[in-house]
Parts: sequence; C-alpha cells; structure tokens
Amino acid sequence: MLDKNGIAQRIAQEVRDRWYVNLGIGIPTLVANYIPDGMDVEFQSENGILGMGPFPMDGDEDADLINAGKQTITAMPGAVYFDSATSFAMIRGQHVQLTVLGAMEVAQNGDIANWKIPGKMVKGMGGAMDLVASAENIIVAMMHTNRAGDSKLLKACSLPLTGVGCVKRVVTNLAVLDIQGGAFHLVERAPGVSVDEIIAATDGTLVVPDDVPEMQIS
Amino acid sequence: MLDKNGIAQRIAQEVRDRWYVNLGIGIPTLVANYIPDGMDVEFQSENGILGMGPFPMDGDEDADLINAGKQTITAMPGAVYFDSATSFAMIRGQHVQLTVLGAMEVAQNGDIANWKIPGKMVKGMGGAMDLVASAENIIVAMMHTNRAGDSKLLKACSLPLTGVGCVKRVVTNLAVLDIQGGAFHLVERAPGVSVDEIIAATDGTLVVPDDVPEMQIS
Amino acid sequence: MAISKVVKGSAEACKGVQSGMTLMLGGFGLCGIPECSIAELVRMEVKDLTCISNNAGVDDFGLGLLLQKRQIRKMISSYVGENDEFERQMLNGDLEVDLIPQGSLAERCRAGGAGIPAFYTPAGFGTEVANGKEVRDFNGKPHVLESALTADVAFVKAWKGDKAGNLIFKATARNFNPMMAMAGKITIAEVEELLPEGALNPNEIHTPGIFVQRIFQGENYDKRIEQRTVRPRQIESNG
Amino acid sequence: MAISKVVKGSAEACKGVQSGMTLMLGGFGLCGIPECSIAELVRMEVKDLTCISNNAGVDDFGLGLLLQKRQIRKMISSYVGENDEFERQMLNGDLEVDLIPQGSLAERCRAGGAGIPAFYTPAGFGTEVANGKEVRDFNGKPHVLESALTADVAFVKAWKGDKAGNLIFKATARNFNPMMAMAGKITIAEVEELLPEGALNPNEIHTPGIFVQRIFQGENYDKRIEQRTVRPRQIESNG
Repeated sequence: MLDKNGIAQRIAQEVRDRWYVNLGIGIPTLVANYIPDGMDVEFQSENGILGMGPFPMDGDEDADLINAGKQTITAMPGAVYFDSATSFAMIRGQHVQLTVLGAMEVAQNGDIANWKIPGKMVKGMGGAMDLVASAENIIVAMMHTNRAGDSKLLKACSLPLTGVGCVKRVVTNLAVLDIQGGAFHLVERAPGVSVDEIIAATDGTLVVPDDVPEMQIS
Repeated sequence: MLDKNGIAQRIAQEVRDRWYVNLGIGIPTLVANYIPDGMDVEFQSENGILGMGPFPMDGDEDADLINAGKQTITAMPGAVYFDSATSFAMIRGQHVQLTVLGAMEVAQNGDIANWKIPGKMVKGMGGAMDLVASAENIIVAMMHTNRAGDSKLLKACSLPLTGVGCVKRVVTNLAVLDIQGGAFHLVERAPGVSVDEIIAATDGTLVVPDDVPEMQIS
Repeated sequence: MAISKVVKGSAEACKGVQSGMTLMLGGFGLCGIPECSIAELVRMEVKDLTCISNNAGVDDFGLGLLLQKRQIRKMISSYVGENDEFERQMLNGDLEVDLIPQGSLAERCRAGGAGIPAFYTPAGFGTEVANGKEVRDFNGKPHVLESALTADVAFVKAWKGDKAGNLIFKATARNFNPMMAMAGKITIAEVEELLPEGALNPNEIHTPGIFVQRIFQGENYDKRIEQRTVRPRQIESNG
Repeated sequence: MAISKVVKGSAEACKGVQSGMTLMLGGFGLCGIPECSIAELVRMEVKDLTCISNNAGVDDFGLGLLLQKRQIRKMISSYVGENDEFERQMLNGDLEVDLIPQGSLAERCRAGGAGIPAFYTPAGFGTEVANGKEVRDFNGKPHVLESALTADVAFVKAWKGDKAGNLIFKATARNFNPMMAMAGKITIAEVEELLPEGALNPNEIHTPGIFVQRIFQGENYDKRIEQRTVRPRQIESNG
C-alpha cells in the first residue's frame, strides 16, 4: 500500500519531458518532488506563475509570491508571472499538458466531485472546474477509500459534480486505474496489495485483466 | 468656410478636461493640435498606445512606435503600451470618452459608412466598426460634400455601413450638425457660410432653427 | 499632461462608496489584496455590500474584517475555504454566496471591462454552476454561456503606480487585480509606491491608467502570509 | 530547467509549414511583423496559404512579398489599404478576402488561444460583417456572436526573448503578437535579441513561453517605416 508520497511518486512516472503541468493542492503538490533529474518540466500554478520552484529557504519567503494553495514558493530561472485571466487562458486553451488533482469521489464514467458537501462543507471549486473541463490529460490522486472506509471509486458520484466524464486515470494508495467505456480498469497494484483487496475497496464496476502487474516504485 | 484645420479646431472645442480621446486618420488627427494648454487630455491610438505625443524630431523616428495611421509618433510622459486586445477592451468597454473619425457618408438616422466602395475600393474597416459600435460620444469630421459636389449628409447611406444609428454630431467645412430624431439639426454655421448654402449642400432632412450662430474660431 | 488620478489617502479614495453597492476586490487569498481600502470600508461602516473577490479572506484579515462586522450581504467567489466565519454565516443563511469557477470569474471580470457581455466556456458544464444557463456545443463539446461582471467600485492593490494611474504588480500579487481594474465603474488603486508621471517604463505597465479613476499611496502594509512554507536553512553535508 | 524552445534559425523554425495551411502573422502595418519568417516562407514557396493578419503589408514588404509570389489564397484582415497588389488580386477575384473589425480580430485570436469558442461584441451589428451571424440583445443593445480563430502556425516577432520562449515586445510593435502567440497550434517567435534562461524579469514578460513552441534569433532586421512623419529639427527662437 502506498502513502501520499508513494502516490505522488507513481504519478510522477506519468509526466513526460517538455510538459507543462498543473498540480492541485494536497497529494498532487508532492508530485513535483519526484520528477527525474534531466527532465524539463514546468509547473503552472493557476494564481499566476509558470516555472514554480520549491519552497523558499527559511527567511526568504515573500508574501507576494505564493502558489494556488496559498503557500510561499520560489520562482525558477525562466519563470513568468501573469494575471488570472491569462492563467486560465493557458488552462482553457489546453496549453497545459497535464492536470493532477484530488477528489472526494470519482465515478466509473469519469465524473469527479471535489468541491462541496451540501449543508456541511462549502469551500468552493477554485480553479478545479476550469481545469477538469479543459485538460486533455487529467489524473486524480487520492486515497482509494474515505475515512469511514467507504470507496471513493463509485458507480455514480453522490456529491455535486466538479466535472463530467473527464477523468481518465486515477492513482490511489491501492492501485492505478483507467476509466474507459463506463468502467474502472485495473492497471497496476500497489506494492503488497492484492487484486482482491482492490476489488473489495472499489464500489464501481471494475474490470480486472488476467495479469495485474505491481507498480514499479524505486 | 473651414479648411481641414478649421474643422479640427472646431472639434477641439468639444473635448473636455480629463478625457481619453481616440482620433481617426485624416482630419481627426489634426484635432490634437488644438487642445488648449492646461487641459489634460490623453490620446489613445488603437494599435496600442495611450498618451500619444507629437511626431518625433527628424532623426528620432522609431519603427516600433507608430499610431494607427502607421505614422511615426512619440510617447508623452505617463504613456503606456499594450496589445490590440487590451486596446479594444478600452474602446469596447467605453473607457474612451470621445471618438473622432472621418466618413464617406452620414445618414440622418446616425448611420455611417466609411470603409468600402463595392467593386472599386476596399480598404477595410480597421478599428472603425468597433469604435462606432462602442463609443458613447462620436463626432464625425468630414467635408460637407464629396469631390463631385454631392452631399455626404444623406437621407440614407448608399455605401456599406460601418455602424448604425451611432453618430450624434457632425462637423464639416460648412457647419456643426447634431443628429436627433431622424434628422440633421443645424447647430452652427462656419464663418462666412450662409444657412442657404448649408441647406443646398445637405441631402438629408435638415432642421434649421431661427437663429444659427456662427462658429467661434479664434 | 497625463490625467492625474491621485487622491490623498483611503478616505478621499473611498468617498462615495455606499451601502448596497457591488464591489470588486483584487487579490488571491491574502496576496495582493487592497488592505488599506478594506480598512477604510470597515471604518465607513457601509453595509449590505455585494463583494466580488476570488476568496473571502481569513477570519481576522482581508474580507474577513468586513464579514466580522456583517457588512457583506453577498459574496461572489471561487474559493472560500480559509474562513470559518464565512462558512458559519453562509450555512446559517445570513450570507448569500455565489460560487463560480475561478477561470470563469477572471474572464467574466475581464469581459465586464472589455465590453463583451457574454462568452462561452466549457467550465462548469454538467454541474450546478451551469443551472439555468444556456449550453451550446462548439467543436463537439458543450459550453456554458457566462455573462460579464462589473462593479460600482473596484478596489485593486499594486506594487508601483504613477500619477496617471498606470500600475505594476509584483509577482503573484497580480492575480485578479488587472481584470477587476477594468471592470469597475470607478476603480480605486492603492499602491505601495506612488511615483511621478513618467517614472514607469511604458513597456512594463500591467494596468493602463485609463482603467483607474483614483490612486493613492497605501500605508502600513501588513501583507500577511497565509501558509508560510519554507525549507530549513541547513548546511548540506556532502555524503 | 525551463523547457527550451530554441531553434537555430528561420529554416529550422519553419520546418513543417506546408501549402494549404492557415497562418497567423503578428504586426500592425509593417510594425512588429515577423520579417525573417516571412522571408523564409517566400524561400519555401509554400502556396494556398490562408493568412490571418491585421494588414497585408505593402507591395514590396511584409505580406506583400507573399502576395507578389501568389502564395496566399485567402486573407483575413481588418485593413488592407496600403497594398495595391492586394487590391488588384482581390478585385480580380484571385484572392479571397475576409475583412473583419480590428477589435473583433484581436479578440477572436485571443479567444482561440484561451479556449473560448465564441463571444458577443457590439462591433459590426447592422453591417455586412454581421451577415449570417447570430445577433442577441444584452443590456438593450444588439451584439454579434463572433467565433474564435486559431492557426496551424502563428508567427510572431518580439524585441527580446529567452530560451523558455518568454517574450517582451517593444512599444507599439506589440499589437497583435501576444494574441496570435496564444492562438497558434505551433507558435514560432523570432526575436531581435535571444537571451539565456533567467535573463528576463518574470514580472516584465508580455507573452509567457508556454504559448511559444519555437524561438529563434532573427537577422538583418529592416524594420521599414511606412509613414515617416517628423517635426523639423530647428532652433526655436524665444519671442
């Protein structure tokens, strides 16, 4: 079974050289730590920076330089700042090659819910609706089940949707799954996790091939 | 009767302190020469400058600094450059207080034609259609008649339109006229021009008040 | 001479702001927010405000200060997760809230300033955000018709500004400020450094002064950091 | 490391440009046009091009060079008054021409790059530009629905650029370049000065490198002036 860093590490394997990548808050942010040396990748943060670097050294933080999670960050050489309209022009215009974000629920038709629990929690969608409606390549990073132990991979989302039919791949603490033809397809098992455990933790329709390789995480 | 500079000088009297003004090619460009000292006015040129100054000194011209008429210009202190989308955001968004432009024909309902003579001349509308569709305050600067001696103030435009019902005031070599309720209203006579001459040169319906003052041009 | 937009301070700048108005406020989280103007709005005790702002501040800073005093009737935002007082007022029904996708919010403000009454975007299709809105297919993909947003007064905060109202923002403090500057019937800019005419390079200006009606030198900027994330400063050993 | 977009010169930059393609070309008049790329297109002898450009150059410079060689099948522009060859070909019916309002052209390019398939504008209502287009009232005023423009390849010309494709334009040579950079499936930028990574201030960049796929150092810029208007340099007498 993977921890959050393991999920991030596995997703990093999906990133290709010369890609612009938008990483959401939480697990997705960790993906940046696992990009192989020598691979040229630039991180976009939708509040207005391309070429986002690591957190600043203690004492160097700048209130005017944050990411979409409101964390203090740094800028890499070659970085650029821009306004929010230009930022979403990049996203909506499909200039960003990969979006990684978290979710409360994912459905077997690719629907995603991650912004609201009616009557209980209303944080807002932020940029997530623009991202999922526009990105050609969306990976959801999340735990396979919620704190109550219920599956987050469902036949249909029960919460208000963030986007419809947009998720193509999900990476959880248990597995890598593709969404295709209205079902989850098991692609890889996390180290030490059995196919039965994944079946048990998945509420939606799950297609299991004869051979399910274990993830290669160094 | 006014010459081109006289028309420009009369139009300059319409300009108010603290206005942003877009001047078209030809006579309108000359208006900038007659703004009284001490009046703060900024000129916008739709190719991407606010705070346009006079022509450069001989030898100082810069191929990268032109106005919408492709003439070399200078920038005043406090000027700013921007792209074409931002420029027309200013125009469409009604941030520019006055537009002065030329015309081939103006109709008594406020229609204007100034971009095309079918089968003969097709220069294009440039920014004129955006300007006339958006500006709250449009003054047309033109000769009262064309080279053949025909009136340019018509019952209806015969040429393809640039905009509909948008012109509110026309300043010609003969007169100042307002457009209102589907007719031209004579407001002022040019120095030495009689009301009868104006009536003769106007094809559209012309409302003539009892008293038509002569323009005050210094 | 450029048209001067300079006013003395936040009090003169905010003259005419009234209860019941629709305001826009730049900033992302607490980054790039018009601190001095918000403080002035608290002093003025204007009420029943509709505030268009990407976020709602935190409990004791930014728009949270107006929420505390119950000066806001309605918020139009994309993300409000950092403010407990906000959530309380909303879940109680004391605060009307319109949550809209961040990209649509930015583009709707720009449209409002640019004289574009409406545009189509894929964001929000199939979600409750699209309820009651026209949907149309373009290139085989459904899009939602979104309308322009404008405000009676827009408040923006810049790093440097000049007499003519030209503005330069710093780093990611730019965010929503340029679009909101365009969309205000009156736009009030506060700046960390107010410079004389001609002091800014005309090639480096982010917001042309034509979009700004009043500009003032802000004071005592707090510039609070919401999430201070740092790496430890340690001497790395070699092996 | 930033993603490098650098190619050796115009020949490498234009690799893959083919007859029949739709191209965008930045510039206003002859100001800010991609001179080196146009010269390369002439050398390549690609034909049947659709060119989206505010103007069509003059007889012997800018897009006029492509018109001379009959490489252009269709022009999408707002003003073409400076080119006699253009007018000849158009009135003969050899050249298809779509004239559109300048502001709509700029906004349609931006929309194409920004993933906005269509928007409403008041420009052109009641004129032949609106023929066949949807008209809708907003705020009591009729508006025309205009669609996004994109191009197979967009050519832009900047003053300074860096390895990552970030661009800074000079003065009014900016014009259509930033929007067209956004709207090209492939965007090729030529620059007067190509600088290493990190040489540009990230706060002063007009076009972020994400919009640029190839960048090269241009050579032998002519930068022709269309209308040289000057004041005489004379010693002014005092009284």
